[in-house]
Amino acid sequence: MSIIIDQNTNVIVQGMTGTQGSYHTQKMLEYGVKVVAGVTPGRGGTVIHGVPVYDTVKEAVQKFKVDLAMIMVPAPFVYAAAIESIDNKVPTILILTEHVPVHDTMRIMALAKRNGVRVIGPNTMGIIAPGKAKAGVMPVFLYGNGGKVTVVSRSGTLCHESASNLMYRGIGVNLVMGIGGDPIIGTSFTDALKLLKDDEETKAVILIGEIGGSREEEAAEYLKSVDYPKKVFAFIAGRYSPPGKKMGHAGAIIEKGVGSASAKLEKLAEAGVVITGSIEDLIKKVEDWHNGRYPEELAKEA
Amino acid sequence: MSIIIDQNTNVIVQGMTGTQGSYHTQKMLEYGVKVVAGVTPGRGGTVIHGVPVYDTVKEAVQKFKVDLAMIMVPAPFVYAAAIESIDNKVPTILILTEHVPVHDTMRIMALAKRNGVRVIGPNTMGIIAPGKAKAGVMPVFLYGNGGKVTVVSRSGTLCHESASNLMYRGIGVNLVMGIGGDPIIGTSFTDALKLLKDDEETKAVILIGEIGGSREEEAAEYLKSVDYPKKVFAFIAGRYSPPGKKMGHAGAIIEKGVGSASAKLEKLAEAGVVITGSIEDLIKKVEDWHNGRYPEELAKEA
Amino acid sequence: MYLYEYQAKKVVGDAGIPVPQNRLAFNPEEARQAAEEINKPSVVKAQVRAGGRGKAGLIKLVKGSQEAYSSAQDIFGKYHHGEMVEKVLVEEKLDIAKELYVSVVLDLNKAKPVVLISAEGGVDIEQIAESSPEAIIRVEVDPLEKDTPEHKWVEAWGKVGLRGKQLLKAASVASKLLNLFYKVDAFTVEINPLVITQAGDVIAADAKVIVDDSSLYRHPELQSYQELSSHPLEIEASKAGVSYVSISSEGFVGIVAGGAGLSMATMDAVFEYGGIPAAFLDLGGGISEVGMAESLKIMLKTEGMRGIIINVFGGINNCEIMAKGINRAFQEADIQVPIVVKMRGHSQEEGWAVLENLQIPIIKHGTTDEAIKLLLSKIKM
Amino acid sequence: MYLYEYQAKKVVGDAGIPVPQNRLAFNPEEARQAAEEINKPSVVKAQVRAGGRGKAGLIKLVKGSQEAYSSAQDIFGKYHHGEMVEKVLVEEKLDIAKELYVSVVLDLNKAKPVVLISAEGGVDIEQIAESSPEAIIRVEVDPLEKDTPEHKWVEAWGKVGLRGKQLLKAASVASKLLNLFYKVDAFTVEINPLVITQAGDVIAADAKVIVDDSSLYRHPELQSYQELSSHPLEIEASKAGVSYVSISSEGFVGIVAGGAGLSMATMDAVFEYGGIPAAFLDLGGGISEVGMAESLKIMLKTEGMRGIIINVFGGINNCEIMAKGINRAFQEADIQVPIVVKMRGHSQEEGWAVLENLQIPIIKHGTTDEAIKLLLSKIKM
Repeated sequence: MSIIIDQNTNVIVQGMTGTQGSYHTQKMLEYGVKVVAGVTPGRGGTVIHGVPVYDTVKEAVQKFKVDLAMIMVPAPFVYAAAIESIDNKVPTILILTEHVPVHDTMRIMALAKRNGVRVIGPNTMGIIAPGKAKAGVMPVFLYGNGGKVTVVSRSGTLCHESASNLMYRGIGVNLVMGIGGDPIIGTSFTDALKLLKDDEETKAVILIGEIGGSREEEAAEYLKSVDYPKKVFAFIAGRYSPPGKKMGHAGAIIEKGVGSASAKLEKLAEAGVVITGSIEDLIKKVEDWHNGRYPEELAKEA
Repeated sequence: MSIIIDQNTNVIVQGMTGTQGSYHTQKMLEYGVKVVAGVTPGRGGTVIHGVPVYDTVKEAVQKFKVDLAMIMVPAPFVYAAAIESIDNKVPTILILTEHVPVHDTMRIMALAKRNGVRVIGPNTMGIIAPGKAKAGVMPVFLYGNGGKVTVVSRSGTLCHESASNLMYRGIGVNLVMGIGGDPIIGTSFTDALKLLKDDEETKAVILIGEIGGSREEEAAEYLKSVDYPKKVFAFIAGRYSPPGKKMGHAGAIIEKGVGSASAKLEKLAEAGVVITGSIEDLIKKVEDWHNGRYPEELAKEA
Repeated sequence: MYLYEYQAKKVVGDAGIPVPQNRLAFNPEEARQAAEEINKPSVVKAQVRAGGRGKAGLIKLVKGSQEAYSSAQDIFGKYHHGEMVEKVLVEEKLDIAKELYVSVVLDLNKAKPVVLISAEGGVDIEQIAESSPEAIIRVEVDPLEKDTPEHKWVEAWGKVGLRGKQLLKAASVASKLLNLFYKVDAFTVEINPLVITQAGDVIAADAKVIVDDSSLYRHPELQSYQELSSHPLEIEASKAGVSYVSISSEGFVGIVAGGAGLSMATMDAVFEYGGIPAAFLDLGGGISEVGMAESLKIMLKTEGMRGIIINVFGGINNCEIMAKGINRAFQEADIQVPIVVKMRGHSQEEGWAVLENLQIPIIKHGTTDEAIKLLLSKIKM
Repeated sequence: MYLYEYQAKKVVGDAGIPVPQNRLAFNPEEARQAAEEINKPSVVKAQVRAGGRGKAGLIKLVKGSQEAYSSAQDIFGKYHHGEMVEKVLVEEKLDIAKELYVSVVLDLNKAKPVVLISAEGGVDIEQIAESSPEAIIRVEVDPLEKDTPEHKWVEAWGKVGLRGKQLLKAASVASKLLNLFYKVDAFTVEINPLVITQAGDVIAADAKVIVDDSSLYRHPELQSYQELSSHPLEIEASKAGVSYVSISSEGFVGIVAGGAGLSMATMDAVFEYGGIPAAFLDLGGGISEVGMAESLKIMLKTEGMRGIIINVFGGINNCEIMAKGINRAFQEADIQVPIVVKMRGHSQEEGWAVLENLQIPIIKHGTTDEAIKLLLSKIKM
């Protein structure tokens, strides 16, 4: 069993009737994911790729055990969609949408906490347990069929980049989680590390951070405070970014020197994390570790 | 020990610096009540009748163990005053002010419930344990020095009326509680009956209701559902009130036949309550019961 | 405060809920012009507060402006539950496909708003509540929640059979109605019927709004809707900050009391001992000497009144001040009717001393019943 | 979006917080008129976004309108952290008795607003936070609470020594500032200093407001404050729905990438291998064929640019569509610089087929580093 998602996870898609929702539902069904229902208010009764669409999450949870709600509605509707799933106690809510107003996310998080619901995102590519299941937009053939390494990343495209390059070198990943590029996110690096701490399938964790914010520093603090049982690698994108420039998404702003790449890498190194200077460097260092620890597996897969 | 208030109850007065607040603080001090502090934002440092005034409830609770907050601020400020005491976990909050917006009371009640705080009122004369202590505006010499009967009333002036007339006939009261005349109140007849159920000092309870609402019916339901160990008497004011007329305070409206005096009395009679048709009738029936049960006491006191 | 339909529709429309095109008219000619402007088959509706207007012939369908004129002429000046029709609302007639019901009411015992939703609109909802309670969906709302949980209304309307665009439109109405409920400090906001038209629009065909008088100080936009009583003594009392209620034209006893409970108990006792109250006046809390004098003088003007019971306590009020007010009224007015005062409480000794100078009977101890019996015996003398 | 002082003061003033009397001026003559209207000793303040205006001589005290004219003349056209002064705010000078500090900031890790209150205003609050952290009161707020808990601000200001009327006025400012924070979807609303004047008034002498760009769709009142970049290619990109950032005037590599993380990692790699990025363009999600072609054509216009890396994934985007967009750009523009494409993901086979027709190098597997090294080698050839 993987963390959060595997072959047995029942998924609903909020916004399945949209172009993106419909396309990625199809991709998930092709991958064997149990997409049990779609939810779009006002579109109840529709069927998309054989999956029934309901007006409310309540109808979906009355008909199926729902483990995960994937939200792909336009940003102005994310708040309503998320609190509906929270209200219906769906255990995990994955918000893919970007440009969600940050105050909406703030309130979603407060409600989720009050109701014991996990939120991942917003602004994430989703989560994949390669060879088992996925909820998100990632092209599955870049992710292989499982392994011993888990990737946790603020950036979706850097998930694709790192997972595919590991695969090309014969190193399998067992879980890749986009935690989202927004200023406020539901599951932080620290939360992810806590989840993975006792996960037997995970032997190493790759953290892919970005400049801005203090999520990476917070993770370093956590790693320092426990005897973390896995090998941890880290790459921080944006170390050459000019200060004050906004690099695409809101999370990636260097403000007043807080959250610079060098500060983050320093803290992570202090916490025993293997820090890396580029994607190439990251892949290389993971490869070296892997060759040392699991040479036979590498030989077999290569 | 009495319910809610006695000689050992530490009271703060929110709005002590106002004319009414100052006057009734003095009356309470004269009665021996432990008024430990006043609270008026912006008036911190003032001293009223020897009692220190603070800017915040927090300062008061840091200096004293506070059992009860009596609120006598103008209606527009009641909400802020009440949530301040709730936030500081004062166990009982007594709101004397009338004309408090009902939505404010609604939110005060929701917050009080969440924080485990008891609210009495709004729009009440307060509560008195004769001979021991009082928090409110009642003239103490109309209430005697204690006894076996407890009065619970929506109307303040009917508290004065019933307690004084009982006293004139030699029947003592041990507690008189104005629960307030507003549409939403913090402590209902049912709540009061539950509090008094196991109170050893209370041998009989007088409920003084009014037309409108369904608090009396609710109390009848409660009394039916338990084996209530005390004698209960009831009087409902307004049985001759013309339908649709608003009789002074907002609670007393007969709307669509719901909450008429006859309906209330019928339900109470079904629950084993001694119902009465006038104040005179009420006093007479309590007197008969008292003479039968406690003749020696009556002889002694008379 | 119970808003007239035209006021409620304004408030509901301002909250973003679609309402029919409408115009208020104060006479038949204005009704004619209104119908002309609307330029569609219309309805002329008397603006009175009591229900049952349809059965009373106070709602008329009209095809054109001339018919609007004549229908309005029929309606103006009629009485409905004691209220004269002084205004009519002229409103476009809706092509009704379906009638729904939605309201937000304040549950006083639970101290929270409850949203009621039903597909059985256009009829008396209390009858539906009795005959088929399952046809009404009740949604309790946490008054501390900042946001309207939109999906709850989709769920509720879905349960009673709505689908597609109408489901979304009806959900939006429920959501906006809850916001309105909070915004205007309402006891009740009700739309019955909420009409689905043949064209698929969702429109509030009628609206009932009751707001909390205690909150009016923070709603300047609603203060203009407050209508002064048409009773001259009620107006006078309101200006003096006390509350005068005229009871019966056959009444002959005037009641001046402090507090609603005591006022009502006093009235009950008057009836009980064979008297008929003409009016009662509730002094409320914090009455001044002048206020007390004014109150008594207002009561003295009550037609048919042949005696006054003053039944007060010095609690939040003060006996000495009230007694001085009574004294002032005796100086300023020519008092010919018997007056009995029952008074005790704070500063009672000082108060009694003032009253004793006036040589009027004072019940110092004893019950309201005693005071009433004394007054009635004096009136009969 | 970071509001200019004059915009922030408008927003803060509209929220009911007192601000000094002020006028915006676009040239020295307007500054003169503004000072004349204000008719008090005034301050002329350059409207630029970066801090440290005082030290840079961009804030000037003036006694009269003539002095306002000459001070404005000095300030207009100056550069401050790369921004030219094009507007000045002329504002009445306050008689300062005390300077306080209050702000509401969004704590991203705790996901809740935090109100910061201090009696040490008028200076850099971060210095205070380091030197005497106990001088700053932090009040965390539950974002689900409907109401501002007024007493918390009385408590906080009381702790830092305020009393009496000033305590109430400062508490009211904090309360209104929190409401404003919610109302405008802010990351930060800050008043530093909050001035207590000699007359005892409490006035926001400066104001800083940063709002969330993602929320602007629901704030029509703030949309007019959005200032388009002055960079022509940034404007063009913004119109095409993508985000172009000019990096260095010495740069010679153009980066077209999908996603902020990959964009930044690509830029890092360019620097790492000895290149200098001229600009980068983030395609974002859901890019169309036309959008892709436009993006490439915009990048081609970058001055000094001698080669382009296109680093994209078919995830939320689609490789075939992006490849067609590249193809379209090749048809519509005269492309003379080397271009390396690294592309894989959804519909990669179809995408690669299109690109192969263009005979440009495609990195199908391998890292960003490989692609950059290849491009740099081609640029150097």
